[in-house]
Amino acid sequence: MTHDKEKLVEMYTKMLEIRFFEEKVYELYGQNLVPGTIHLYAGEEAVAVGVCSALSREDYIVSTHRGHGHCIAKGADLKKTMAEILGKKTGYCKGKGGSMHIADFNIGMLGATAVVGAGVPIASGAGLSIKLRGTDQVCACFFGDGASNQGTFHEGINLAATWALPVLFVCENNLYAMGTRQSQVMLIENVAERASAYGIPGVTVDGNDVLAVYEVAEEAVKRARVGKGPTLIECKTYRHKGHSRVDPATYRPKEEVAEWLKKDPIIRFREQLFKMHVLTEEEAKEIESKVTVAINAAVKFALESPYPEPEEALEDVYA
Amino acid sequence: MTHDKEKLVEMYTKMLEIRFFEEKVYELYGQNLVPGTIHLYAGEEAVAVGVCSALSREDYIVSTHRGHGHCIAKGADLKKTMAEILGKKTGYCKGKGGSMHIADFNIGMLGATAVVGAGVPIASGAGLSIKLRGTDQVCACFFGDGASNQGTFHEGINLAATWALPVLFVCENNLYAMGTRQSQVMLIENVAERASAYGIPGVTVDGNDVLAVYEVAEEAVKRARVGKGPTLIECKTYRHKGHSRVDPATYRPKEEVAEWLKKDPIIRFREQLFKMHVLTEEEAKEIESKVTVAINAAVKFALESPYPEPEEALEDVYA
Amino acid sequence: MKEIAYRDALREALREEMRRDQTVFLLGEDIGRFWGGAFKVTNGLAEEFGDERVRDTPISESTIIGAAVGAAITGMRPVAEIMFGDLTALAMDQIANQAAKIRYMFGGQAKAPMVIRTPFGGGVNIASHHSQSLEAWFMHVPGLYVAVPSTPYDAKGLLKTAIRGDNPVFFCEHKLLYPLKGMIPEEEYTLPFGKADVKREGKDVTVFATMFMVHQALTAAERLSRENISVEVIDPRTLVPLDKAALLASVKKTGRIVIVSEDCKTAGVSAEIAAIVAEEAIDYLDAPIKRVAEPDTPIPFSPPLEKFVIPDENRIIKAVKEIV
Amino acid sequence: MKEIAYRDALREALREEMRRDQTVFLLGEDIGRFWGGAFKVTNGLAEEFGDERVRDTPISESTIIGAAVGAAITGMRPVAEIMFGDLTALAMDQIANQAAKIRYMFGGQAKAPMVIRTPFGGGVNIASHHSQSLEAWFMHVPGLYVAVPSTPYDAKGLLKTAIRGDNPVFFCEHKLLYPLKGMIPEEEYTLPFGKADVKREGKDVTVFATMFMVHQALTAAERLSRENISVEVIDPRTLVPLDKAALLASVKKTGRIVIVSEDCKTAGVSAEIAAIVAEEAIDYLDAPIKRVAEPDTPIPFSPPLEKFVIPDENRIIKAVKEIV
Ligand SMILES: Cc1ncc(C[n+]2csc(CCOP(=O)(O)OP(=O)(O)O)c2C)c(N)n1
Ligand SMILES: Cc1ncc(C[n+]2csc(CCOP(=O)(O)OP(=O)(O)O)c2C)c(N)n1
Ligand SMILES: [Mg+2]
Ligand SMILES: [Mg+2]
Repeated sequence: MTHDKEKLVEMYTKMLEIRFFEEKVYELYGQNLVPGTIHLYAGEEAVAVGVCSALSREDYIVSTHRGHGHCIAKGADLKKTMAEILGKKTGYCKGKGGSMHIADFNIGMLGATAVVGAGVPIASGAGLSIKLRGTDQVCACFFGDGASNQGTFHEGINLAATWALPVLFVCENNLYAMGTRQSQVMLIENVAERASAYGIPGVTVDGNDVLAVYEVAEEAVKRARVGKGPTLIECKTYRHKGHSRVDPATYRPKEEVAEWLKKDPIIRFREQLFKMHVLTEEEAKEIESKVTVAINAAVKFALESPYPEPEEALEDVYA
Repeated sequence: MTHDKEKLVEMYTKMLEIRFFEEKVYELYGQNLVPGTIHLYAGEEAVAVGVCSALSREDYIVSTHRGHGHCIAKGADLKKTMAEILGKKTGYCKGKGGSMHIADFNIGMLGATAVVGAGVPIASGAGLSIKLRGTDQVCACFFGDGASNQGTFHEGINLAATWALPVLFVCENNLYAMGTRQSQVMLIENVAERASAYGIPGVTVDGNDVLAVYEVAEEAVKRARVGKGPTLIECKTYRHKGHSRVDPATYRPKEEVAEWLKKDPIIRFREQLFKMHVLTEEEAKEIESKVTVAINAAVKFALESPYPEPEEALEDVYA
Repeated sequence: MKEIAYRDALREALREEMRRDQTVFLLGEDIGRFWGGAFKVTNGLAEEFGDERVRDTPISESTIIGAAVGAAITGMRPVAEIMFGDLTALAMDQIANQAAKIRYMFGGQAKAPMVIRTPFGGGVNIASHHSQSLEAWFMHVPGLYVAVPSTPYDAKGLLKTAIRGDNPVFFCEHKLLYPLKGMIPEEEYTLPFGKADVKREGKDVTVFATMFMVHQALTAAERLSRENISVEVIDPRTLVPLDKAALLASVKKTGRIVIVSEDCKTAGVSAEIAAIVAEEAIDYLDAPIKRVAEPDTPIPFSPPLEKFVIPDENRIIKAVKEIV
Repeated sequence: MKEIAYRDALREALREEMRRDQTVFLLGEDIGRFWGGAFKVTNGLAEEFGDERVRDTPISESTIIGAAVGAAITGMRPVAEIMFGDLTALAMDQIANQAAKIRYMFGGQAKAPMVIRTPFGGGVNIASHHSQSLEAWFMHVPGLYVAVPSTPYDAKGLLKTAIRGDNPVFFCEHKLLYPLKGMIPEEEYTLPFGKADVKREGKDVTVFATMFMVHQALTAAERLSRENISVEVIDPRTLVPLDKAALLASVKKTGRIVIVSEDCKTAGVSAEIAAIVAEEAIDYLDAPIKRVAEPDTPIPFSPPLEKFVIPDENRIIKAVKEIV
């Protein structure tokens, strides 16, 4: 476990950025300023931040439909992220991708695919590329509990296992795939148990404990960098909101929701940091206002940015 | 284990039928009488016969590109099988399917798919149909070690597990997928270990020991019939010939081949039957000649049968 | 007659067929009691028919179809939902190589009476992985039927026929059509496959359109009528089998055709329709064939971009005017 | 110049590009030292370049392509082999939704320089799951290029271009062409995409054909020449991008076109070509457009059946005679 204060504060700040960012997206959506649909990451911040804190800028991540948090954790620009979600020309993908297809290749964020599970083989391919190029990068691949029932999960992890590719397969188990409970679609309790089918380590970790996630990820990164191959990491977590913005999530028992809200990863981490004397109440307040300012600036930037010109739709099909 | 003499002799006879059938197909191919390609089952007879002996006529099987043995073990007509392989109008599929697409829906042989792994979800679907119709049938799904790396394996078995469908997933692990050794494409030694990813029993059995296979299959059938769901059964076996008729199989070490030839399931079973006093040398000879006659009749029937008329190609697209 | 939304018409078809025939059942992701289908088509059916006949599946598209195939060839009549049409790509082998070919390969021994329902189309800003129209892929697969209902009336009648038939049917729906209302009879009815519907009669030019584009075509026709251009709007209702006779009859009457389809132009639905006319009615044509389709790009997210790529009444009007 | 078989020409392209560029590598089932590819295209390459750059994969088509995508967007140039074209259906999502769209969705940030090689076509009696020609599916996917070489010369030149380019290329090969011999230069060369080749000049009728059908068309043309019918055979060499100019120029010259394609007729390659001509050169046509393609059936196994469905020179001759 890291005791580097700067790092811990940075992790906390990132988590807060994600949370505040998502709250703004939620709000803007309600004002009809976000086209299409959105899948909020609020509640799952410890996963993205825990994992990405174990990565360097050169490392890769592969993301999903629920990708805002991954982006921010990997170091994406808040303005360009928000602008993309609002469909603006100044967004990461010039408005072509939107919430479900954000990417920033400059920071190794290889993009979000909205086809559930499709990122798994792509991550293995990035791992293969690393191996062939002989760098010491790694690739972290995020996906959900639901995604672990896709054929690509099986094939992609098996490939990475067999070829000892430097990949972290990070299952964000938030107990539901849309309205479907995990227990409705698989008999096992821990997705990480599936690792044994590929002869690789599988670890289940409290996904609302950012330091626990960080530790597990760090260990997996270490293995990966020395050629020992992939790890399957399952992070048990919970989304605070419905699956997408319009989902009231009535399929979740109220008590369950209440219980998980108590386990809020940000509150928990803050308490921990207080206890560790890494953070004071005052510093925490400061961070909060700093983050608020940054998010507000992102919103302003995004709102003021122009939409792309219609004809730009014809660009970027081919290189 | 069964000690019913009639049953044991029938199993032995079926195994012999398959072996002699395959030898004839091999020979006919050499004489340019078999169009296309063929994948011989010789050496793996104990799997199909062991499993199918635990099934009743009403039960289903789903087969593969290496399907002659499955057909015969399930009780298919030798003549119609041979005629199909030769592309004749009198074949099971009127010449439309050939070696890789034989089927006999009258005996619950739901057909061979030549897309490796594609049969797995289809078998789960048959299991679902059984469950919904409320019969006590089961479905056995054959596939190879190579197929177990397909996404369909993962998805299909997970579905059957979750819904407790009456399916036997029978992996014929003959150590190779074409020229690719199992160890080149997965880290685990036993495909059956993958069962734990779905929360179902996985059993590895000597696939050249027909009684062992039978026992395991019988147990799995029992579970399935009472609604306890699927079992993954891995049968370690070996194909005597190359992958397809034109493959010299030089990628297999000579010693390995020699060793496995010693484990010939038919010779082994015959010795066992002698020891059990179920069969005498004389009776064995008798069976051999009976089978030879049957196979020769099948060949004669197939050779003398007409090819379909060209225009028949246009039939059977839609019901 | 009664007024009903497209999604409700589909649900009525499912409900009536499930009541009529115990072998009909549904499977798909989130179609059951907790969600009722991403577009609410199956809403309430789990409550009526139980979780056994309205089955929530894992996110395993290939196996949703594969399981439907296995059930269909052993006596059931599954109706599988793929949540978004784009995701049929994941099940392409099971659809094109298994479901569609199983009858033929086995020499007619088997039948696979199953329906694959899925929504296509753009217009709701959900970008490249959730907005495509891929009917053309499935038209190119012999052994499948392809239905493309544009109204509640067609949707219900065709879906009932699809469920009762003995062939696999690829049943296309459209996101923007779900809330659309229209009249249907109180009493039971079905609609035949391979029978086009003249959605508007006209004499100067034929506009062939499907799904959501039928409505764009009708709007265009209405506007053009004010300029004294008489447009005939033909809706094939099923692309396979295709009512060639109706198509050719209309072209022979008007001498002109604009083909409108909400898919990428190259090798899309409009290509096949154009080819048929060019093969079989070229002598009746007084002008080049016109295709109105999406440019060859993925569907972009941002509203102005998406609006630019999806054909609309203005593009139809422009195309018509170029040839009349 | 030297004589070389199509499969060997492909291998030369792979070898030269692998020598030239360390980022080029191969992956696929049984392409390595133990088998050398089901059709021996990669034979010997593992020995020269090692198992790291010529990678035998598990039987996981979707992941073969997915891994290629991941490698391509991070600096490599993978050439993936799918053992049979029919099996691309298993990888349809990775091909059509990921590889093809990754650049566009991400606003041009990424490129996916990768090649998917696969054999199509019938003629060797291996039935419905190993004999299809599915080029049309991929033409309908913006973001992909589609190459269709018919000769060793084209095969080598196009494959080198495909590997060097920055876009995903769906590279079609043909089982019956692998042993076919032809002349190629000793020295290095590449061929541009989007440039058709007039395989035979003529003036009475244009025959547009691809892959193995080019050779059937040439045989037909030779036979027709004896009856004083002058046939121009156009081979587009890439379907995307398509050399429309060459196609239209030929049609404008001859006034007649027969489109030959070894795929199911409905919504196949021939549909798009016919549609282009009907849109852009209809005034030059002196006769209906003719399509020669497979009937809408899966490919049957038995030799007389298979022979019946695959277009041959006789069907081409018949079609030509119907319009000249
Ligand atoms: C292959 C595929 N199937 C279905 C969908 C529709 N869909 C989008 S998100 C989702 C649920 C995903 O669940 P999970 O993997 O657990 O991720 P979560 O949303 O919980 O983060 C579904 C079914 C899709 N986008 N892709
Ligand atoms: C999906 C798919 N990929 C590749 C092939 C080509 N192919 C046919 S059999 C085979 C090997 C299959 O190996 P395995 O599953 O172990 O079965 P076996 O042949 O050993 O019985 C391959 C690669 C195919 N038919 N289908
Ligand atoms: Mg989830
Ligand atoms: Mg094997």
